[in-house]
Amino acid sequence: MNFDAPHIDYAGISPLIALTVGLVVVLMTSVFKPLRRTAPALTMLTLAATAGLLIWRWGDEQSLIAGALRMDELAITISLIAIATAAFAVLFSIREPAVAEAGSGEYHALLLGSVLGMVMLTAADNLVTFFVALETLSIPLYILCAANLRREGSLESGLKYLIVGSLGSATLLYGMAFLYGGTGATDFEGIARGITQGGVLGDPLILVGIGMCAVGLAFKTSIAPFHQWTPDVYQGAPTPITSFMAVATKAAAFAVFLRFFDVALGDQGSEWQPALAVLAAISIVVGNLGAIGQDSLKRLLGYSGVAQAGYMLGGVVVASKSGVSALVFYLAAYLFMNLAAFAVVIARERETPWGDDIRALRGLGAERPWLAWPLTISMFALAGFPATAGFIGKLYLIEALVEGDYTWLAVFIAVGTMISLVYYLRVVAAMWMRPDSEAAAPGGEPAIAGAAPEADPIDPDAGRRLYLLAPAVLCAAATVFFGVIPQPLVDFASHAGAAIFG
Amino acid sequence: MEAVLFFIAAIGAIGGAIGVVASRNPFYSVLALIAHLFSLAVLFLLLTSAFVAAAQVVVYAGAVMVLYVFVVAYVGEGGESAWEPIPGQRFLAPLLGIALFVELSVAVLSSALRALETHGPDVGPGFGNPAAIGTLLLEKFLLPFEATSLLLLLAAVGAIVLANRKREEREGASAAGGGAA
Amino acid sequence: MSSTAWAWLVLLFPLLGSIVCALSYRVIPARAAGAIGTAAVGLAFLCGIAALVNLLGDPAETRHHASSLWDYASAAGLDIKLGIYVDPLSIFMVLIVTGVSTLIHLYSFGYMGSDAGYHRFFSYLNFFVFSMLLLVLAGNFVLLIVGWAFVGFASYALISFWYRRTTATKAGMKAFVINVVGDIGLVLAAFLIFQQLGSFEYTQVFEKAPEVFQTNEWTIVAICLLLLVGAFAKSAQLPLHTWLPDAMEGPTPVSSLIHAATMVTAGVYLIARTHVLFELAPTAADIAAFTGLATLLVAGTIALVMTDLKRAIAYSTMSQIGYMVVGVSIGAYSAGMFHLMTHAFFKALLFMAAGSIISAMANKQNIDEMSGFGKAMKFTSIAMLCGSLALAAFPGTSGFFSKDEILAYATDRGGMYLIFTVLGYVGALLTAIYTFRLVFRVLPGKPCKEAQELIDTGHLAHETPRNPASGEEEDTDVGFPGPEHHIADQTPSMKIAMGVLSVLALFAGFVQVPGLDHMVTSFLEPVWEGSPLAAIEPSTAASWVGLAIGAAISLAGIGIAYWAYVLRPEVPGKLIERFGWLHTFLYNKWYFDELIDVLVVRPALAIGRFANRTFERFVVDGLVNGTRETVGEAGSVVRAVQNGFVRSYALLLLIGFAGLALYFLITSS
Amino acid sequence: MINVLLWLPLAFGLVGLFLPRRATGWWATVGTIATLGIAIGMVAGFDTGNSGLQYTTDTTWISGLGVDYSLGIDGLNLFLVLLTAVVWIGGTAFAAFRQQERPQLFFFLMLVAETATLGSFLSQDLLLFVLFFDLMLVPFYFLFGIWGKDRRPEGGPSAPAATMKMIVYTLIGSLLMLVAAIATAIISAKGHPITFSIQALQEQGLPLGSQRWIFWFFAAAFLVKMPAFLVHGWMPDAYRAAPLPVLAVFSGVLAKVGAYGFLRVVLPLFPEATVEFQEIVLVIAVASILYGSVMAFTQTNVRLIAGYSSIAQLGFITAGIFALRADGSDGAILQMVNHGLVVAPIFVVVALLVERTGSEDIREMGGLAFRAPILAALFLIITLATLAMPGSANFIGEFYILNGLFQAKIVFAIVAISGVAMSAYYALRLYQRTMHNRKPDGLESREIGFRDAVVLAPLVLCILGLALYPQLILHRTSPTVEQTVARVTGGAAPNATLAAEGKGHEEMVSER
Amino acid sequence: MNIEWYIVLSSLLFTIGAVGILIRRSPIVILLCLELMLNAGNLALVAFSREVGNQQGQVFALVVMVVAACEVVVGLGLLVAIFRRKLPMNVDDLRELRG
Repeated sequence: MNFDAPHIDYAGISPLIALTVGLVVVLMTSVFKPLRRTAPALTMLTLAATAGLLIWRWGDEQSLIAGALRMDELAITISLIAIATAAFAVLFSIREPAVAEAGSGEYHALLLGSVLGMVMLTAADNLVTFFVALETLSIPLYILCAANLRREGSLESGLKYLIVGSLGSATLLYGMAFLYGGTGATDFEGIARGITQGGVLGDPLILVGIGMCAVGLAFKTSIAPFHQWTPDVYQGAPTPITSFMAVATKAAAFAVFLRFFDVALGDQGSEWQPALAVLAAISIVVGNLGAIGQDSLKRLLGYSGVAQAGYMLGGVVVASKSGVSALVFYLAAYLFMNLAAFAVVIARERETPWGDDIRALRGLGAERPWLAWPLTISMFALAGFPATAGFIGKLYLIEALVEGDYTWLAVFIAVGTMISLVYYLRVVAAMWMRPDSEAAAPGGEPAIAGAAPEADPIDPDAGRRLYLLAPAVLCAAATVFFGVIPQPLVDFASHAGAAIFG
Repeated sequence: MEAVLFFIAAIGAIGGAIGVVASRNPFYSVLALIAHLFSLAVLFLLLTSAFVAAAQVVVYAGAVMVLYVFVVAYVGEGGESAWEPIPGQRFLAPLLGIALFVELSVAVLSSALRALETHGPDVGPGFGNPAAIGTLLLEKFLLPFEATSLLLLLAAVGAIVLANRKREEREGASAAGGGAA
Repeated sequence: MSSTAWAWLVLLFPLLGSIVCALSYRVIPARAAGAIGTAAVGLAFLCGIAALVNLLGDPAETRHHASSLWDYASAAGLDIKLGIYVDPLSIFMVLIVTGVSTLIHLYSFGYMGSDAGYHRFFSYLNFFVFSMLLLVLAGNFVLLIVGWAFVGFASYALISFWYRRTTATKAGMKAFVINVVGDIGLVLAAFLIFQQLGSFEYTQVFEKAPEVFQTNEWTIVAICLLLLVGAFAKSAQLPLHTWLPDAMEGPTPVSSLIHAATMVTAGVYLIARTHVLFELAPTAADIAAFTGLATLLVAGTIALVMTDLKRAIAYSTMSQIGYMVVGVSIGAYSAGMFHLMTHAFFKALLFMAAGSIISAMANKQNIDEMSGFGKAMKFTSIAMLCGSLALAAFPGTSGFFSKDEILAYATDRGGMYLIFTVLGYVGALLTAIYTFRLVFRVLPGKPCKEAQELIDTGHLAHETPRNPASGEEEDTDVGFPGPEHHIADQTPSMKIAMGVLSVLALFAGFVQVPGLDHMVTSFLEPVWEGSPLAAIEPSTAASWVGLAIGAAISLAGIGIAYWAYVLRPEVPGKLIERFGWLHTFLYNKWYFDELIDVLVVRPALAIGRFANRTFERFVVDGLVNGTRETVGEAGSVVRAVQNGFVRSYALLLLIGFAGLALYFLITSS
Repeated sequence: MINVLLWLPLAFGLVGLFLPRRATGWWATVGTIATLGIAIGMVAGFDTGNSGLQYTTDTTWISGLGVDYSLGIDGLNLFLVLLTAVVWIGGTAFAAFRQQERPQLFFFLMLVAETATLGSFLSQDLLLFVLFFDLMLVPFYFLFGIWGKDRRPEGGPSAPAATMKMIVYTLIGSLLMLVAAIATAIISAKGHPITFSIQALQEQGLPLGSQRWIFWFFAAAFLVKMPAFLVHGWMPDAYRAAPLPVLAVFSGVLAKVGAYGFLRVVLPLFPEATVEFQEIVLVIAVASILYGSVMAFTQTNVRLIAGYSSIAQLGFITAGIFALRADGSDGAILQMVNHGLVVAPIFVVVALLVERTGSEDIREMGGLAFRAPILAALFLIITLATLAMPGSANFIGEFYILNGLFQAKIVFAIVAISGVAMSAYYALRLYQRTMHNRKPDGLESREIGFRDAVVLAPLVLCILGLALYPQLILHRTSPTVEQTVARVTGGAAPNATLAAEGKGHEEMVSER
Repeated sequence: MNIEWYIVLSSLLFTIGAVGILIRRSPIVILLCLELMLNAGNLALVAFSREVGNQQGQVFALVVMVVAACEVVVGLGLLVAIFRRKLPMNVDDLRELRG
């Protein structure tokens, strides 16, 4: 039998290789005692190398390995976002109890594995790669969520994520099967071709397939009503992992969302666009409503994540160049806004007995301005106040929506933002203003995980440690910077747009 | 002949599936699943995909199920109470099941795709045999194939992270994990 | 120097005086401030004279000059300059205002001697004079409104001069608000004028008006009625008069200057000034005339029964202004202005006398407690007598000529206007009676204890200071009247002021005696140029017949008063028993205050209460809270769905899946 | 020049963050004074009679989105900028004289607020305007929330709660406005590269269909900001919570931004819709006048009296703008400045009264003039200006407004003018109840201190100055205003023709 | 035999699996049900690959098997961990996170 090995452009997949190598190396460190401390450093190194290679690949887009991947600007931009997030997550993980539990090597290896999955996912160009990448992304996360074994919440979140997640991927898989059956192809271009030329345009088989794929992806991007895992998992997971999931997973999932729906299913747009628009609206409403009255900051950020996902989905809905660019821009902004917040949350949950309860922030403005400002800025940014990247992001999205004749969805974004003020500003108020109700001073009552036997050790000056303070300040600064001088980020994003709608 | 086989296998598969869902004791569920898998393998054969059928039997009915059996044995079969804490779940679940089934079948049956009413095109004898599949794996689906191996590695690491007993014991374990790759 | 230049100076001096007095607070001694204030007005008077001389220098037909300093507010087609208009009418007013003011400043200089807040008093007083002059000199309606409102404010400030007296502040508020109603009338009139004629300047307006309007066209009638609203509010004509009696809460000099001599006559001036418009709207003019007539009678009847000295005089002021309004409305412009002048003299005088008596009474104002001041205060008594004679139109006095000239004109105009003659004479009778009621109550008879004390010790009576209206105890610090006010007999400055006015009250009438001379008329002639009504001139004979009737009526009135209050003092009591209902009706001033209270004040407050207690709480806040609660509710629903059961999450996920699938099945072809 | 004007306060604020506690207040005051210096310079250098923009700067900000950083001054905003500069000195200085907790932060926020406010007045790019419009809220959120007064003892909300109410309420409007702004740009671009430059958008024009809803989205933002009747729900709580120096600038300037927005954005960009909805807005405006006045004379809390009175005043301003005549809008601008100049000192006075009486309830005040004649005199002047005493610039403002309204929609004018009488009552009532009548025992009547006089006197002088020469403003605003209004009503500015043909004017009104 | 039959059968199995997840509380059984669903997917893939006559579907199915295996491994690992923590073997009792 004759078998001609496919041409492999090693330069093209060099980022993947770098990640893989790094992954294995990091994993090895856990084997040899003396190297154990080096795991974080090595991880950072790997990430840096990958990022470097990605930037190096910037500009020449091509499909790799028999059309399994497509390394274009969209893939690269979003991979960079994911990698940056991972890097921050590594910083946040320093002194994280979960790391001790899982073992530094394994922990970081799994993190890298997830990143690998993301990079693949952003570039995935056929169903199989898509599915595998998605699982490569998810499975390590299932584990990492549960990594803090001493805490029931962590395990619970892991299991919940696993069950619902697998349900999601099963649905996705089934949808893929339908699409494959309808078009006889697994690669995106093939599917697009099959739909148009195979005479199955608007065929129930295809559409239901699309529906099921939408469910799978909506789940990953935590779009309501497939969002319910989000708050629970965000709250239960170790906070660095939460921050990683909050940004990176969303980014990667949205990347494939864009590629799959705009490239493979673009011709069915008239059918799926309204559906997705409605989903977006639902999650805007649900997310913002759910976040009201949450005391756990991680939970609050989880719900706000649902709402934000709703905003971002708008970028997919319009299926246009500006839509893609807006979405990518928003993701980039989202990275800074969210991580600034998480850095502060981590700091506080390590230095107060309140865990991630909002009471942990009381009086922060007066005694810890360097922590208070980043969180304040990120809250204002998430609420879309001007002079922050969040504002420009919303502006960009709304502009794309209005262009795409989805003004009503834009109005929904506005309405959602109004509701969101209630809880974002509540956080700010907790930091700067006299408490509304004079509750007992910290220590009075046990926090979420405070007094339980599984309590994590308290590190009174975690908030002063550079690896938390620097990211917080850095991200906050970036948020403001790109709010005032957004041009570079806009260009960055518009490349991604050009990649799909050339 | 083929029809008969199909129906037998189909009934087996359905029965197995129902067995999994219905049986009170997890252990029986596992056994039911194994039955289910075997009948699926038969169906695969009917669809002229020998290799998949084989893999099904070996990987699933073999390795994976054994793992299940062990775990069930380890954690013991926690029988569950008949009390349903979630309001409406008991009532909605079957309803939803029926709805989904109807929708999916409608999608399939009402599809304009002619090929669905056929046995599928005539294919050469090589269709679905290990050689063909292998070629595909090494050509078109090289990357996913490699990726899956990495995925296995990660899963193994995960299993160790989750299932380890004490920190000290981890070295050997993770070494084994590395070996699994 | 031209007449306008002098006119600007007329404006300048009082303004400066006011500012200086205000800023010199705590810097220069009180008396000095008083002197400055008086001097400022005096200078204004001299400048007025100069302007007069200048004006008389011009030929009759060009005796009107406009001059403006700078564009006050000119944009978008509105052209509002800071401009004045000088013609005989304005100069006439200027002279009366500055002249009388000077005297009253002089009076106050002594009278307010022991009051705290002396600076403030003269500052206000000067500001008033400035405003009044601005009002009469204004060259366009906007500036007129400005002066109009300024005098309103000045009167408010002076009414509530003793600002710690609740009664005073209430009265001030009342005066101010009613005057603002008047201002609004003027403003609307101005808008309408602008809409029709496209200008606010007197000259242009009066020029264009005859071309633009036909007689009695609704617009011009509306304009005139709106002007009347302003005029009536200022001149205390029905039904906007209720503030005037209360205004007596202010210091007596204020009552005499603002609420007798000058400000309240602004309405008369306004009608005279805009006579061009009124002649185009006879209906409005007649309405004005009849209102004046009604006021004249109503006020007269009320004055009959008032026991508060100052209030009684205040009502007589109302009724006298009624005469003037009748005059200028029916076309007897010169006569009206003439009466305005004489009235300024004798009414100012009366108030001064009253003030002097009241200070002798230790600020008590009830005439029932007074008697025998004839012996106690000779000078004051004589002055009061002069004033009363003039007011009662005793033959030969100034009031005699001026009042009867109006009625003569009415007779001459004939027809419907005879009503004015007849009722006018009735009014005259009333006037004579109530005036001398006061005289006979206060001057003759056995001295009351205050009068006695004055006679014996030569000192004013003193008791714990009280609010004459409410009887609350007071101290004598700033915000309340000083320890004592002075009386004319002991204070030269007051003597001078009252002396001069007494002479004027008695003899000022001779400037215009039918058949002999007519200075006022001839001086004002150019103003009414081209007005048919002004041309009407009662024959000398007719006038003298009128005068004769007037004399008879006045004497009769005085006689009745003498009979009722001196010969048969028990008569009034009997009458009160006999016609109790009538007495109470009059004594409650025809229940005007109550009427306004029911019609305006209560509804407004009720609306306010409704808005505050009901609307704001339920609608406005309801809007907010409602939204907040709905959102909160929805939020709790979402959280309830998030029940922690992984299986129900799966359920929701699959429901969503089913929903999507359904949607796609439906949309599928 | 214009950039300096805009960013100077912010710069001072940033520096102030790092100064010692005592110095910050003074530093901030210096900053505001410097800003005023520049503003005055610009007024001096302003080319009168030129209706176009001056001192413009225009550079691309976000090329991809068509957003420019473009500023400019014309008749509409010239004096609002000046007002901002003046009032801010008052507020800042007054605060500087008093002990603040966390002064660095306080004054930093004050100055940020000034920059944001100036920005919203100066920006000539629709999106930039929206941006600054929202940005204004942020510093006030902190200022009210952190230094605000807790009203829970008397059953009111806490400062953060009240502030939250205000922010959410006002942002409802401005977020819709963001959507509307973008829609405006995109729809009017008709496929061409989009721009937010207000000038450009004017030329491009907008179909009436989309004008309709966009108009209301903008109107919502502006009406809430003012606040107007029915959407003023946030006002009472916020006004009772706010620290008084801050409230002085807030009420003095920010409310005007809403009215200004109508002139700058709504009239030029949505002329047809404006004409179409003229009556509806007028109804709201007149309702605000009446309701505000009525509420003002039933309130007993001094802050609320001032608060409701400004509702009424802004009702007048809105009515003037929507008379859609040059004189109405001229008056509106004049009145914006006037109201800013009177309401700011009123709150300063209120602060002084509260310091003297320890209460905000006029029923517990009285006789304060007794030993404080100077304070009384200053307050009296302010009061008279507030009630639009003829002879004050406020009178000219209202005169122009009402004249415009009278010529355009006579019925509304007649109803509105009744507000004047009520204003006389509530303003005088406030003055009398605090300054006059008998002084309750245990109340000390203290003369105004020198420092406070230094704050208050200049503002009063401004009032007097304008009273003597309102032409100063009218002269410079009217060219731009006439242009703006002409764009709405179509054809030449109405007033010009009006003066000429006296009577024929009615028809012109009815046509419109 | 028509392909349709296979697909319908697979969707039936898919639904059964789904219902299983909804009504069973033992995590182990839930994992088994997930297997059911994935296998239903596999059946569909294989059937379709027969229908369209290329083997990509079969390869996909193979990959899915591996993925399924990984999920099982991780899932079971989790169960073991949970068991170690002496937590109940019942998903309904794991609801500390909610609201």
